Amino acid sequence: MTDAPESASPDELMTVNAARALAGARTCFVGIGLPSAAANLARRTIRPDLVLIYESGAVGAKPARLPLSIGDGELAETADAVVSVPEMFNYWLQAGRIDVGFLGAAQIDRYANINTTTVGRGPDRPASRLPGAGGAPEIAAGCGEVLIVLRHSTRNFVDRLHFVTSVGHGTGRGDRERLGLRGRGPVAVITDLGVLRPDPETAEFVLTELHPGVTAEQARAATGWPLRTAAHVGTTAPPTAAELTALRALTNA
Amino acid sequence: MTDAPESASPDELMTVNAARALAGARTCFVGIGLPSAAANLARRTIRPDLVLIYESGAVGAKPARLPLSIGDGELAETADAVVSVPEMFNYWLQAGRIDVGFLGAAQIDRYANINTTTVGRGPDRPASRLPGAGGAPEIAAGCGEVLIVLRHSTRNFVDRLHFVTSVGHGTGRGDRERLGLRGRGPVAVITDLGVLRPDPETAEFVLTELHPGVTAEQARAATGWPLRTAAHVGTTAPPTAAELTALRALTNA
Amino acid sequence: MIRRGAKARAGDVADIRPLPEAVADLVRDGDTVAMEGFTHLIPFAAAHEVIRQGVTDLTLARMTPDVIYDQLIGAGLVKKLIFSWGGNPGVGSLHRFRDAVENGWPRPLELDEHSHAGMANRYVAGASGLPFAVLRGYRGTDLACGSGTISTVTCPFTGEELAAVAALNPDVTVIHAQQADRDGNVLMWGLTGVQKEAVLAAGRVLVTVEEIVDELVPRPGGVVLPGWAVTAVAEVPGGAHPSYAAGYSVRDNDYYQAWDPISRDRERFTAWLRRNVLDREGAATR
Amino acid sequence: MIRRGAKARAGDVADIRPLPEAVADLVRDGDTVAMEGFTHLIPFAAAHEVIRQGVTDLTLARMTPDVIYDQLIGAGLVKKLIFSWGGNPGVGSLHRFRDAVENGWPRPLELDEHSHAGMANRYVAGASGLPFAVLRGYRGTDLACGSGTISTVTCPFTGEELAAVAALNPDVTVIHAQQADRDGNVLMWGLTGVQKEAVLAAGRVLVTVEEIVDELVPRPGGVVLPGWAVTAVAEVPGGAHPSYAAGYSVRDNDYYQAWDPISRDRERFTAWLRRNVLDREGAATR
Repeated sequence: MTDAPESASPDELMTVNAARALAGARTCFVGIGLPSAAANLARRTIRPDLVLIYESGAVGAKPARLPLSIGDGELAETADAVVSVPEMFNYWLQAGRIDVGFLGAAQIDRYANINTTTVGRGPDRPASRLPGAGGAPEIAAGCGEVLIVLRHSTRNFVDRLHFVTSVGHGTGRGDRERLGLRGRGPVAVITDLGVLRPDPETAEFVLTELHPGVTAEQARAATGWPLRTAAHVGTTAPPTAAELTALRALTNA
Repeated sequence: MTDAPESASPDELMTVNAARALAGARTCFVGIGLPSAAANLARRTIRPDLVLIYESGAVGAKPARLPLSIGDGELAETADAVVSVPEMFNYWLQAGRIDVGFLGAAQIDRYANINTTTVGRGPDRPASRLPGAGGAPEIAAGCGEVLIVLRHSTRNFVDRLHFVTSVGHGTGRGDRERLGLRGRGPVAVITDLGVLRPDPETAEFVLTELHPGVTAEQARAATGWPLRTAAHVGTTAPPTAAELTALRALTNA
Repeated sequence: MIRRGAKARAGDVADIRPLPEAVADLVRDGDTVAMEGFTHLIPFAAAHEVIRQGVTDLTLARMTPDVIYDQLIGAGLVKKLIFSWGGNPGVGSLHRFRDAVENGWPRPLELDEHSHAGMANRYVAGASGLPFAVLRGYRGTDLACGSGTISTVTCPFTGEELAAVAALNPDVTVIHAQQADRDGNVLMWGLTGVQKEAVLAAGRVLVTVEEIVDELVPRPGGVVLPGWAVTAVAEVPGGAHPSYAAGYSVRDNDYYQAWDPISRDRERFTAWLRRNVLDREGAATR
Repeated sequence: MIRRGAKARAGDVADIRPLPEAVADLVRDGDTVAMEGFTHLIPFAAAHEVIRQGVTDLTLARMTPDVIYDQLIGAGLVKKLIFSWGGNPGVGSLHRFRDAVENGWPRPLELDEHSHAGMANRYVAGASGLPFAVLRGYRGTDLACGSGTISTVTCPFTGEELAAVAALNPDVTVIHAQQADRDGNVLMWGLTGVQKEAVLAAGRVLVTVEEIVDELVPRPGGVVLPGWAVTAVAEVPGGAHPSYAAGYSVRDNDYYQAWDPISRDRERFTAWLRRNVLDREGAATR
């Protein structure tokens, strides 16, 4: 197997690394968009047995192409089981049965709290309305652990959220336990520049890996809080040809 | 259509009249045993469209023969819908969607409260253990109205229940409202001697009809409390040949 | 006039009737209306009939308000939205929804906002005849702040504090399904979302179906709603378009993509609405 | 040794193994065990294996303890019963159950007694990861008196008082189903009662099946339990007898009738148990 062609885009680096983060997962609750692309890529590469769970009711979906929405017919047709939406949230998610919740976000802060509700645009303009919570608050609360994938920019990585839609690590280590949230919370934020992981002591997300060719300075410049770096910042392995081929087949299908 | 043969047994009179009590019902939550026989007879005679609902999960069961248990396979096979047991109790029964709950009983008192849990046998013997509540407490609480069918004897019709498993009219008119029970409660007790109905003022069950050939004295002697009689005590119409034929086909099938 | 709610009485079966008549009868000014469907089986034709009839001052409930609610909101018929995720799936924002929230056009839109888990459990409580439901939810989020339909309860056994959400009982629920028989029994399959709960929570129920059939044939994943739990059925082939009905149609993804530029502009939207909904009746009448 | 509960982790799939080995591994002295099935799909073979292995001091949970629990109780393995209706369906009393309650033979039997609605909701709470469930129930009855698992909660929106029941989370749930595939995915159909909830509420799950098949074919009314939510599967054809498995067998009503006189008499029961369960292994091993 050869290394990837040089043309791997930042988005592709993000998705490939997001897929790799599922190497240890048996079951994944999949948000639509980037998380769904990453989880489907994982099924085609590193984790063929990964059980994909979509909030629309599909348990063990095996779509041949990337679904446009979480309610695509193929999800139901290829699922091991189709359940009602209340059953999905109560019996499967809330009970703590799912290993990994995979979320996107409009904004996150340094503790990987998520805002998908509303964003301020300055004093003269009304706040910008986003889609809202969807399944994210309880995915973030109840899955064994949480992965977040989003593009890196100061618009997305902000010092202070306008609205907390879903709790990551709250105001720091120990906050999840105080709130009675049962899962371990976010363990990685995978971006088009690199990977952030929580500091073991404080739960503040720090830069732990950069994609090939990206500098820590670039990551800091794209982050709305003073981004700290881990003692050793690694470099993510370049996408393999197999990964890129699978990803492109998936997104172009 | 001719009148019934003279051989109609007291049990047959009971079941035929219990079936007739369903003339105005669209949906019936059916207990096993005598209620099931009556409800299935109603479907074959007076109320062909009656929707039979069994707590095992069958909505709209149309069994060809009398089921021995509430979980007979034919109930599921002939049902309009099969639902889980929690759904049955929460969405269908508790929500107040069912017209008539049809119950049997081990013991009732004058307000048609029901005991199916435990019965005293005197100071020297342990109380006799009965099967318990089953679905009855919530059937009695939540159906639009309740019919009760059981054989008439001083063992069954008692002055005071050893244990209140399911509430009829509690300690009298107004008690159901005080308890927050939403259905109207028991409207008739059909026995092998006749029919008792609640006094409009007090909700105490009084004798309103006797089967042909039965005397009020016989009914009083078979009742463990001083049974009152309505101002006018009617006589139930004798079973028609069609009713008896249908009943016998059902029970001998 | 049909007047029937969850507590159906003897003799009631679902009436099979033309969509305009059913909408006129069941959906009324000021109602709380749920049109459910999780991407699949969204009752677009019924919503368009509501727009044509100008039923207004509606409180709309729906887990995933998408293009169908964007159209109702843009038409000025909606005063309040009860929801958990409002977007154009796979495309982006709902611009009519945003314009109403951000700028009050064509009228202000009040929001009662939840998570999916909260909304699903609100319908469950409604379908169960309970005033509220319990869930592990909302802890630490800003969603609970100021909402009159999110609170807490304490477990009487463990002392643990949990979230409580108020039951949601729409005046009328509208869904689309694949089939009904002549008694109004309804059969749907595929992703059936929260539709059973939304139906059983409602006072009145309107179901549009792809097809009226002589007999409903049991099938894998099939969900049956008995006719006595449904108020009216209307046969509307393609009534879910641009959403889809598994076994009958596929999702018209191009429509959802095309909606984005149409809905970004008030004038373009208004012209679209007139041409494609207000001045058009054929699709919905049979 | 398999040690797996509801929180399955990567790499886990249900093991397919012989029944004696699965019972030895999953069902332990002192456990709370649910063997569910509403007349249909009752896991008799697994219960007989529990009796043969003498697993004891059990707390048994079940909505409808029938002949299967009468046998376990009579065998002296049960210290407590959590239930809502204990009878021989269509026949009459459970005499071993009565003898234990009324006379303490062969040992006293503690009871935690509910209505069906209460039991069903206890499993629902257990399956949902909640400590309790809310229902309209028990009001005015003597069932609530003295039970540690029935209480009340007040609706934070309406002030109404409702019943609360404690979650039921068995250490192990045992069910019988029609089929499993080689990955341990389970398919059952027909009346499936409260089995999904009992499975998802449990720490360990043992499923006996009529047949291991190469592929599970979706079918009307089919309920699938993914292999990763099941601890072990054992192939036991006829494992529900004298109960039945729709599509494979019919209910042996004669057996239920015959049980009445056998179970009325302690000596006759003891002889029956020795001959038909303790000294017999063939049916359960493959």
